[in-house]
Amino acid sequence: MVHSVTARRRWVAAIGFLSVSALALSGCAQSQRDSGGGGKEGGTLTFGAAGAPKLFDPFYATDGETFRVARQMYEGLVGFKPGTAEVEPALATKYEPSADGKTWTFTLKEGVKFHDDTDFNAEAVCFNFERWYNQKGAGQSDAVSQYWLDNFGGFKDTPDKPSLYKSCTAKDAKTAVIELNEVTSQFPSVLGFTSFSISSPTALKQYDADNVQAAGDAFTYPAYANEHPTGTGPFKFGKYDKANNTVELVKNDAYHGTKAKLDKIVFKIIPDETARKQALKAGDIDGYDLPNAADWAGLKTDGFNVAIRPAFNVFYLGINQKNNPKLADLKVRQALMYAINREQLVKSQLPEGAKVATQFMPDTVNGYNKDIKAVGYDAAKAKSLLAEAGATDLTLKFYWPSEVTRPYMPSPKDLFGAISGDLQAAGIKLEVVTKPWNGGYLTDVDNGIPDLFLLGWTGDNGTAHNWVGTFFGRTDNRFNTGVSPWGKTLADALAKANSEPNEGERTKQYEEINKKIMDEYLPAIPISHSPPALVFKSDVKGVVPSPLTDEKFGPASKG
Amino acid sequence: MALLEVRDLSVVFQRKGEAPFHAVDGVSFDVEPGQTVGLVGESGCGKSVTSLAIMGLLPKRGAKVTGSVTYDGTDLLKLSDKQMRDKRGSELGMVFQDPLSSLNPVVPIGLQVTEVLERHRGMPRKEAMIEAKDLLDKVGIPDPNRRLKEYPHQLSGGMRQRALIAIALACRPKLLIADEPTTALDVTIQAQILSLMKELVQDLGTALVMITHDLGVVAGLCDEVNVLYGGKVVEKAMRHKLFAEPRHPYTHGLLASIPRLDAPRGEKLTPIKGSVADNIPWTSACAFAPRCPNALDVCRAETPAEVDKLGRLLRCHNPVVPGTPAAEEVPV
Amino acid sequence: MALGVSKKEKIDGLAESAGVSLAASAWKRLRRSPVFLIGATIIGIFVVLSLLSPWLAPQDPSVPMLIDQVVKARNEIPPPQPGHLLGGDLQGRDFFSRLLVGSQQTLIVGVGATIIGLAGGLILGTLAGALGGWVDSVVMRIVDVMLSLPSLLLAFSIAAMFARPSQFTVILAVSIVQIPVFARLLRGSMLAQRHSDHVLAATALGVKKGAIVFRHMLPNSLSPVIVQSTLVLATAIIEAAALSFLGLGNPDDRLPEWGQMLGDVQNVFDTHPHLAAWPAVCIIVVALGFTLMGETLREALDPKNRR
Amino acid sequence: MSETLVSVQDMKVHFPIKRGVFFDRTVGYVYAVDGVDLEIKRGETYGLVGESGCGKSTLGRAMLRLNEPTDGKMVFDGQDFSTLQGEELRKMRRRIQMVFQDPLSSLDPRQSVESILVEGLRAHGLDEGKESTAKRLRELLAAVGLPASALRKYPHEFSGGQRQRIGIARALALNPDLIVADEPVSALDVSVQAQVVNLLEELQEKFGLTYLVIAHDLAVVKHISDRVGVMYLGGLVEEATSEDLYDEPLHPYTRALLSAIPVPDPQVEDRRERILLAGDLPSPANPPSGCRFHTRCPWRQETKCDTERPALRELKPGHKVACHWAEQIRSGEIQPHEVKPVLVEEGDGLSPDVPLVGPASVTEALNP
Amino acid sequence: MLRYTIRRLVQLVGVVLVLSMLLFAWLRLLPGGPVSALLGERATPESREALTKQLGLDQPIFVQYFKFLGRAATGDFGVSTGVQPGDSALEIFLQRFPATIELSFFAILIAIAVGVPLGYLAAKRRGGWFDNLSVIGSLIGVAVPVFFLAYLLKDVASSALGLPSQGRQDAIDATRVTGFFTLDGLITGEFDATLNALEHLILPAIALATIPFAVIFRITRAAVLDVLDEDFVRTAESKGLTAPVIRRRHVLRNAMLPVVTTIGLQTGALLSGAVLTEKVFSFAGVGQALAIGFERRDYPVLLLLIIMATIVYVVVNLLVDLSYALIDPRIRTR
Repeated sequence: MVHSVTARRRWVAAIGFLSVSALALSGCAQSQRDSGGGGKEGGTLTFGAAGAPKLFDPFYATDGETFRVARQMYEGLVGFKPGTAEVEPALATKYEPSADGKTWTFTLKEGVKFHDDTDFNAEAVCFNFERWYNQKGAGQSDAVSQYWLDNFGGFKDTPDKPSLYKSCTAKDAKTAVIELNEVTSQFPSVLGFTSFSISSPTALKQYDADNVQAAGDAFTYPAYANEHPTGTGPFKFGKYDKANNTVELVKNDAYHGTKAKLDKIVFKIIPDETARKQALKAGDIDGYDLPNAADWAGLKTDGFNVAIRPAFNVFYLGINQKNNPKLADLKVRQALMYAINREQLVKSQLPEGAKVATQFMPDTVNGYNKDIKAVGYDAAKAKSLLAEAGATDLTLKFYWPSEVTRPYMPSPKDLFGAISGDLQAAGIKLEVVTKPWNGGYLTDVDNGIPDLFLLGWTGDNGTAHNWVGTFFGRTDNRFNTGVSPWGKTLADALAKANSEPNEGERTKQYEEINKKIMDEYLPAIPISHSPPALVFKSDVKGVVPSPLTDEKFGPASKG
Repeated sequence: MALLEVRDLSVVFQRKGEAPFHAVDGVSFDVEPGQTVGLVGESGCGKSVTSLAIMGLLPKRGAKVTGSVTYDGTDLLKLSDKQMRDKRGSELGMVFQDPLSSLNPVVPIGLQVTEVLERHRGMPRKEAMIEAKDLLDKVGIPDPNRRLKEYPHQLSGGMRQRALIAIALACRPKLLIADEPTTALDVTIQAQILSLMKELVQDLGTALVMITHDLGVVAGLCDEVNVLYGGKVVEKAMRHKLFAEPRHPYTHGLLASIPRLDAPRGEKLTPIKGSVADNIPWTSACAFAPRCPNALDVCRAETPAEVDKLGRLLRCHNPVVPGTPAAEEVPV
Repeated sequence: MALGVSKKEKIDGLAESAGVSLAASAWKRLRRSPVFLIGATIIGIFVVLSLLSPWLAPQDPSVPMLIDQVVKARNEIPPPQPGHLLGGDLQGRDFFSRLLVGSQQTLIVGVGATIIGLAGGLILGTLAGALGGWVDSVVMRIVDVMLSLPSLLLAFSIAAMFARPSQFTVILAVSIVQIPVFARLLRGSMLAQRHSDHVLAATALGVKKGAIVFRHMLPNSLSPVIVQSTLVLATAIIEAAALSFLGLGNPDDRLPEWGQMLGDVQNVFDTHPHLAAWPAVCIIVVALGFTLMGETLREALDPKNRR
Repeated sequence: MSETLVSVQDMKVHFPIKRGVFFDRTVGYVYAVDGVDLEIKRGETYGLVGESGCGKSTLGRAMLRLNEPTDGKMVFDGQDFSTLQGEELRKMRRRIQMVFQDPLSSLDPRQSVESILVEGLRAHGLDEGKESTAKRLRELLAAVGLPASALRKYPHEFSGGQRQRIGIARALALNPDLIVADEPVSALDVSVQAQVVNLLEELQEKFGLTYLVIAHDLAVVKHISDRVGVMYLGGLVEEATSEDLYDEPLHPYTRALLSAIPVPDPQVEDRRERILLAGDLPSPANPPSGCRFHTRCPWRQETKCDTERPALRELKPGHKVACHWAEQIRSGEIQPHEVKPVLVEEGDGLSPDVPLVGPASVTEALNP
Repeated sequence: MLRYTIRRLVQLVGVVLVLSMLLFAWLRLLPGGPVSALLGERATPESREALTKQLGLDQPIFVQYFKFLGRAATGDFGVSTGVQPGDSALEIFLQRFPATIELSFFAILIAIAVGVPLGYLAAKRRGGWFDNLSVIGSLIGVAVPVFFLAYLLKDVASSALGLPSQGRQDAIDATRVTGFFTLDGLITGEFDATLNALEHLILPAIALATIPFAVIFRITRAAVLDVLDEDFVRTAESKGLTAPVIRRRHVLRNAMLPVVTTIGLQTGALLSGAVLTEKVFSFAGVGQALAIGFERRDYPVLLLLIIMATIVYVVVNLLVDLSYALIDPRIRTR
């Protein structure tokens, strides 16, 4: 099959050559893959993507498919060490905070050029920061500038919503100074997010990059985001062929670092998971993301390389204390923890490499407390705890989402099945509600309607704040921790830790918080960390699976 | 020699798991060239099945036809399917009861006429069209050129029946079988059609088998009349003789039960009691016995034989004595 | 036209003994039909199984008792073993028991959808057929709108519109689609009845309008509706499976239903085909049973087919 | 005895023909009944005769308010029946009953004979008790010549003649004054027709009924009726006692009609002169101007016939005719001449027999 | 006929308006929707509220609807939130429509090519073993869930026959002119592209064809049986016409009337089946978009595609009605 395709392509190329002139107007696409290339240099990598990228401007991006494409074309001031969540220099060779932790000086790499051949320098950096800070109208929307809002807060014209960012000064061509309004543990690691990649100021201006419009129930984006993404990365934008559902990136020959080995990357959009698997087996693609855990073994047997990412997520059983007063009782919450056979669940339902969660973050995050031991399964203990709390007749409204898979939750139904089985065995009655993820589940969970719910989190970076801070940093969260007196205590402690400039001290504070969360508060029950994977053909080398799904195809090679 | 000799024709319908049903039970009659023969009887007497059997139009499966139908020296029942097809439409024509359902609704009248000409007379379409126009003209369809292009639903009932007659006579058959050709029509139209048929049959010298339940139609049209009951001919005679002196109680009863236009008002009708449903099988009795005012014990014990006497054929143990009025019977 | 045969039938009919209603004579014809008997047997077994299944099932279908044998990571599920005839499903529940108990939910879906569709159709159809005039117009426009989408697609759309999918929403989605079909069927025959001589006769007798509708028009219009119901039973079961396949079915699978069992295992179709094959075969057999019954019923009740 | 029971005055039934692009509007009418006057005396039998499509059945149904008449009224026993509404109308229906053509379709196939017969009684509160009702049913069955065992049977178990007897019993059950019999024997076998005709006559004598018999078979009508009205295209063309009508038909159409009916007597048949009408009945949606019959009339004259619609006038006592030239034709002054048939356009779907309700589209019709 | 056509088209506009109104209202009243789709699990109550306001989702529903209509008039039916996030719904439809037409065309072709002759034969041999077998076969065909059959074809038949099990995926490198892959190859002379496209079509088309086949088969059989019983067939026999003439001119031409209607209805309804089949075969057509749309609750796309499906269905049925008039003079002359 592969052979015939190859043979055919040459033949088509000949014919296509003749017909090109005649069909110039039809916008025809020529053979997009050239399988003639061999060795480590050159070649085309075709990657099966689950969805189409929404756009190519990373700043406005919110989803993984978009980031995957963008991160091949862009770089930020800092990056993450391949395969870890640790920050390392990228476009900035060096960065230092001031003593108060509010002023950061970035020393920039020299000789870097954007894809449009303009220079990368401190001015470009500040131009980017100012662009982000100066978003207007639809650009301020949560759905558009989500990462800025989450990490930097408000914008210049939103005085009621202060921003972390204060100013950016280009001291000289290779030195940019960024001032912040307060101290946060997140900085500068947030700058490693693909969202905060540096774009070419020229291109931004030329293609009207900030012109985002809310239209009906969605947003429309300017030419920059759709057709002219211009970064500094090892690949340049090729084209987005909507008819064939492919995105094509080409090698940036003027890259400042180690140049890409591949000539081209083609992201081929195959929404159906099974279809991706079959496309891989048929040789139509060289790899794809998020293979079904059940297929890992089979894929390995077939000679494919299943690259398991370090688990960088947490799956938890959410508890909402608001509606059922019994749930405000620690004993009841602990009973739930004892009742669930997490060991069993991890073994039977989760992919290879999954672990029982002892706390709300994986061990690769700063502030992870090694001393916390997972509570073992003990149904008898659960029952006795319930009895102690006078909650033998407990009926809970248990929500679980349909029509979704998440890296931490590969099959919500199966996970629910296992958990609900355990809870019922402990004598807890369940009133089960299922709603589509995007059809009411999230809304209901946010509105505090369920008593128990299944949810999780995939980390953005290695700071503890990105985890526990997100969950419990405020009291009106999904768990309604404000109902219990400790809710406020916890939120305050988290805020304090986040603004602690000293890293060692910060880590210690987080470790303590984690211990308290598990021993004294237990606002929800962490269940597992499960690793997502990528799969490649055996001849694809050089892609390092990242806990942040921050895989760069620059070093990759084929053949 | 007669043009058509039907001898001991029987048709048995056999369905899986059910008792066989004798629709036609040993019917015999002759048709001389140019002669008009009537088959009269009520629904279920087997007259239509007889005509279909003669034409070879009964379903192959489920209907068993025995006896012989000799047409011009050949037994039609022994002919192959192909040979029979050659005869039908060319030498044997047939006109059916319901002119609307008997014409193909989606094929223009013209084609329905020409196809038979093409088939049997080997005419090319163009020539056949001209012939068809003449035929329509001949059967009294006004503006035939236009009608050729029209579809059956665009014609009135009378016109449709005329078209059917044109089709049946297109190849000048020697024998025409008309199965209740006027039952679906109004009386004034019926009169038109009957007079047309009479005329055409005379002109072409075609022999006609007229199947009807209407004794009035038979009285005006047929040379010889066969009265059928329960699948058997019960009485056969030339029409004047039959109507003047009906001898079979059934024929007699039928005539007495029909209101006549020329009868003085107030004259009571004499119905035949019961209905066809009261029939008993011919096997060991007279089928008419339960309804017969003349019935004797023998009628219920013995199948009456066919007796041919003085040009009248009669199947009855106790015929009506000429001149007696019909017996008054209490209903049911 | 099989002339003499139809006449013979008429005569046969008259010879029948006293007091045989139309339904009784239809039943008589049905009883002789081997196809009907096959269908009826299938359905009989299905109904009995579904009613008794909670007692017949060797295991509790909702308890993941074999979960220790499930290893997602290696795509392993419990194999057949003593006490578990067909092994376990993806969550370690006894597959055989789930199949058995699944018959009950399947029956509920089929019967539920049919009843709701029938009830809606009966109301609309009776209104339109009995009252005529503008009521008829309004009802038929509603029906037109509903019929301007292919029915399965309409069912999908309706199912997608429920905020909280459940067994009930599945039943509703499948049944709403049937409402216009029933309504039009009923309206058609009611209209025919309206102009029939026996309704005229009742009117001439001075029988009240309501009595005419409910004593004459409705009962005489029901045959096609009954036939359709039987066929809808089959359709509902198949469509429920399609809904599950699209993720629009009942997400709660503690009480199994065949369509759901089939729709839910699409990702392991190639590795554990038996998980799909068993419910599929069950669905096919039962749907076939209903269809056979419906088709033979149609033949028995259709006056045209009495030959 | 000669008191008038029913008086129909200028009765019209026009069925609208509706079509349109956006909304249905009426683009024409089928003039099924177009101005009919007639009177029926108590105790007599009035025969209404005509070919299919002449409007005789529509007239009968309009009189019973089974079709709403467009215009005109019917006075029944001194009461204006045409204006009654609701319950009053329903109550009044007891006195006017109908016997239908097709005995099978006019009986609800799902009801036993008993419930068919009881229904009318119940509707009018005559169902006074088990005993009396049972007695009444037995009487009815006896009157129409059916055994009491028929009660438990269903219509399809009877023969055609027996079914018609049931239909008659149903009508009789309410002790009506008038029975409208619409083609009561045309669906029956010849040998059975006479049974029903005789039964109708017997019942008339026994219960003093008044009949309106509608039929296309002039022989039957003549046999049973005291007076006969002949209809052509929605209007009465002639009315006379049945002897008169046969002895001296005055309208050309009646003459043609009479001459067309075959008589089961070869001697009569051989002698008869037939008046063959040319062409077919014109469409009632587009009736000819003037005298409706002029397109087919062998006595048609240059003047008047195609412009002026002749009124029904009494030519001799009790004998009315609607023809401009009746006297001249009678005296032989005008001789028949040949008529060229006029094309009749069918197929516009406007036949009055076809109810004007149907599926909105072909797909609807075929896709239950 | 013209009057009838106009009338039906006007009705269609009405139906589409009513349907769009109902769909729009319902979709808006549902929880979740665009806001959830855009924000996901990172949503906070504030961000939800802000986005709701920003998108104008807090306005009265009829205001939203009229705005929607206004945008729709310019071809803007909103942007996909789940199928191809960020792409305009109309674009998604236009891009995928040819694929579904192609698939449906071949499916209905198969269904007709097999169903009609088989139906005729079964009717001719009524009651025989061939008839009984094919009737039972067609009943089973209807009883098998489409997607199950599709999986069987995909997983079992594809490897047995050596046919591709994925629809429209790896045929990317041919020249594209019309969007109809089979046609493109013929136009550009890349005949192997057509062959390749056909290979990819076969299995999905067979899966999609089963139900139309079963229905067409049975209607053909019933129609032929009915026609065989008609008086005019007996008339034709009485004319001594040859069997082929009777079959063609008298039996089939009349039997075609209901069959054509059925073919039309089935063609219109193919989209339902396509949702399932295209999902199984990852066939990038409208059906797949619908399937993903349902799964991911992509309301803008669903709204447009459902309306388009309605239009297609109604128009196909209208065409059938019109073609019916072509065949049947009784309707033509009305």
